[in-house]
Amino acid sequence: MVSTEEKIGWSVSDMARNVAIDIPNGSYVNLGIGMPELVAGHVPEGREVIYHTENGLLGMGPAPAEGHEDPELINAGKKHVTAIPGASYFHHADSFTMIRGNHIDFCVLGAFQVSEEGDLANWSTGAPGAIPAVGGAMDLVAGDIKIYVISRHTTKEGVPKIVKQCTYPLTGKKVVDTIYTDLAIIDVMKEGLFVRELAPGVTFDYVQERTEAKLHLY
Amino acid sequence: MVSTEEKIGWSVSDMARNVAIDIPNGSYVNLGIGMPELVAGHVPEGREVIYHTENGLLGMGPAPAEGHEDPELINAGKKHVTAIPGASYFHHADSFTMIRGNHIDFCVLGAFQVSEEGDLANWSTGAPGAIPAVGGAMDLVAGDIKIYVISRHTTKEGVPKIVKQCTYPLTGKKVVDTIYTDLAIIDVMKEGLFVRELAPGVTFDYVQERTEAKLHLY
Amino acid sequence: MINKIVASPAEAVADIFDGAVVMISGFGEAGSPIELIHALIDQGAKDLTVISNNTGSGHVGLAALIAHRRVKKMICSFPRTANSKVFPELYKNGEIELELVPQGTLAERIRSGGAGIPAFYTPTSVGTPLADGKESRKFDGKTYVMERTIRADFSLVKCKAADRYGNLVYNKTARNFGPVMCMGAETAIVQAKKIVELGELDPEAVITPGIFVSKVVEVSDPAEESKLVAEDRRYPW
Amino acid sequence: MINKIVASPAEAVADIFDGAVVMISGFGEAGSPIELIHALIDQGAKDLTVISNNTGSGHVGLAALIAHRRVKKMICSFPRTANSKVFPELYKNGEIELELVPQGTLAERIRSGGAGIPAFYTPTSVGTPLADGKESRKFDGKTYVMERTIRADFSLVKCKAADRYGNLVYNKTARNFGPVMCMGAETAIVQAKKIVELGELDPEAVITPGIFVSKVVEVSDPAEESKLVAEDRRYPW
Repeated sequence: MVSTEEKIGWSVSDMARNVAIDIPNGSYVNLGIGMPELVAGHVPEGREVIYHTENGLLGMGPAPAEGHEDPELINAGKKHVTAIPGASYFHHADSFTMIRGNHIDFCVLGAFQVSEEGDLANWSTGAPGAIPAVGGAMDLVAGDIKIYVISRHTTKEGVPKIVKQCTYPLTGKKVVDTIYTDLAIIDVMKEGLFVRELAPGVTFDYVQERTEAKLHLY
Repeated sequence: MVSTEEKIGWSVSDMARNVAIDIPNGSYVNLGIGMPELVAGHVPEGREVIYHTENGLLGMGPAPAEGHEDPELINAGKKHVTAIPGASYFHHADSFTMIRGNHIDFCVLGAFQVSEEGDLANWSTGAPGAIPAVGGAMDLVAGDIKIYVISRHTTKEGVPKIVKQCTYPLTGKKVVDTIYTDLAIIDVMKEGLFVRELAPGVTFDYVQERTEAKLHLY
Repeated sequence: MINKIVASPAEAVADIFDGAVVMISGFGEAGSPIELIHALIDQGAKDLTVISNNTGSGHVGLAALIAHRRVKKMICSFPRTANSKVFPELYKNGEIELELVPQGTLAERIRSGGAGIPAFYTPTSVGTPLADGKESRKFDGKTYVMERTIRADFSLVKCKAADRYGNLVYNKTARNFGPVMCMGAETAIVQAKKIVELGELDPEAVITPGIFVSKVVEVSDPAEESKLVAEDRRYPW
Repeated sequence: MINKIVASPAEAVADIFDGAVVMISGFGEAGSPIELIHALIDQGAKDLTVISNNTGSGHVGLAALIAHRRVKKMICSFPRTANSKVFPELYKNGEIELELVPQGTLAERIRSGGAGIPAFYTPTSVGTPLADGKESRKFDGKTYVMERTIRADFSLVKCKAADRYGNLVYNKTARNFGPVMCMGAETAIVQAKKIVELGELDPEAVITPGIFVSKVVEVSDPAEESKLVAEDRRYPW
């Protein structure tokens, strides 16, 4: 465990932009609740990306202006949203056909832990007495959708989130493709975790010290 | 084999009316191709019955007036039809959800053979070289939909169609509920075939002589 | 004549019996048939198994049904949300059962029941605790778990408009589980903001054909759950 | 920008390769994408496996594709119809394979492929020759057969209107297999009677969301198969 009090590395906004850059024009994207939602604000000029929310909307737009909220137009996080021209509504079985059937191209999720094999734990800390709640997390990672994890590199207490083996209950095995943290962009390859890019002023060793799993350079 | 040249028994129109009487108000009904289609013309006064055609229409109406045919509004027999007010269109998977999921109440079908246990053969005579074609027949009898067979009691050659065991390939096992022929209305019960009604001037023995399976009286 | 319209929510839910399995539409408050749920509280049926994506908010709607100890077991994907207080408390005290089901698996188990399909295979949950005790099987080298269908005795669903045949259209993301829950229950009971004449709904745009619906009741000014929760209202009032 | 619109049927079908599995929408002539099929004949791909409810009529559309010996195998529920001459002849001569599938099973096998479900159980065909060689299993005392999904490389679909995102609406009973075939193919290619601006299709009434569609081409005045058959037209003309 290493102190992370120094303010180095990417901001949350930078992290969201890093993810957005890796999503090509024409992609269908499902954004998880929380930090993943920020990705929508960073789509590069000239690209058109269509957002899916699993509660039944393809073509989700930004939050409505105040006073224009519709309680029956919400996203998976139960926040008010809008629908873009060219949107469509559908029921839950059709919505998860888009997910389980690999029609969605990218899914951006938060994480409690990611293992060096790409296992993801993001639905339960397994704490005794906690109310388990899974939502659509396991469906989203079950197909062949590219899974991008956006997350701070460590917990607030400095505990690594990129680990040898997840200790929390799994969402899915070998499902994560790339991890976007405040310190680095890390690809999950068959041969292990490869650092593709380091945040400005961050060294490989600095990242490795904050990572339980072994990191590699390309 | 007994000659059936004498013109006794119910007409085809009578047979269709016999079936229609046994379909209560509010029923959802799928009518097979051919003789079953006639049932729609005999719904008793005051009853409302909704017709399903498996190619994607609930609320099928009668044939259109000449010159008003729409090649994209047809029934399962590929004949032009109309849609009533309150109709709806849907795709094939949803259409067979209505069938396989037992949402349809009654299905009226033709038959090559019905066995004393209610087995139905109505899709193939198994003749060598014939092109097999099943359509939706096996789906229609697979659930718990009430299956009414409407058919002449024997073939044109006088060969019984109600048999001990079907010799033609089966559409389904133990699926027929009632058989409506020109001679009798016969219920398929666990204990065997029971004649519920005889056509005017037709005796039980006359029907039995033209039936390979054993018939019973209630 | 076919007429599925009933006069009141009370009449619509009258037949729900003790021990029934009841599906309730909605994703959060969107699509939650709050007036039907309140009528069910008044009606008194207990020992219910409820299938719904969440467990309700505050002390109204589904949360109120649970608070009145009418629900023996919840089958859902996400039992805790921002304002859910009732379920978490009962669950921690061991006073209510929970079957946790991934959201897409829940939707498909409901649809398959309506489609006469008793079981199917899915990749969802493979390798996770939610696959524990489930049969798994490989197809083309990939592992899947077998999921059984869920059928309900009743479903309570909210929609935008209905006609006397029970044809339905929904509003935006309030559609969510409504269509599959109409398919998946023996008796689907629907509250519609508006009842329209036969033929007013475009047959190309009907989402739930009437064959899947048993009863329809007009609730022209449904309560907004989030407002009731913000005011800390408690049903019955 | 996303733009799935292509300029011609020829461009739309250009990538279909020899040996491809191709789904073709339609029930009889209703919903049959005749211009796309003719473009495929011109394009020349062969050894195709075609999944379609029927086998076409006369010597146009699917029947013409078969007549040109491009189809190795048909997967369908009803290969012979009033005016189907080509398939029966080839079949009797052993020159084309046939996999006969009950119609509802066909629809569900296609949908399941699009939904990431590799197999499911159905009561359809139990106890009949079409269940021969298939795994069967009892659930709650009733016997079911296991059916595997079908996936296609391409599907050719006809619809009423489309936009540049690939959102589709259909016309009456011409909808039939279109929606599930869009779900079930790697590349869904659609001919629309009309291409409309984004936002013109009511989002509540879109039947096929664009995510399931790869290419759209406008064919504003599609041929009527039954008229061509009545005139004994033969493609190519």
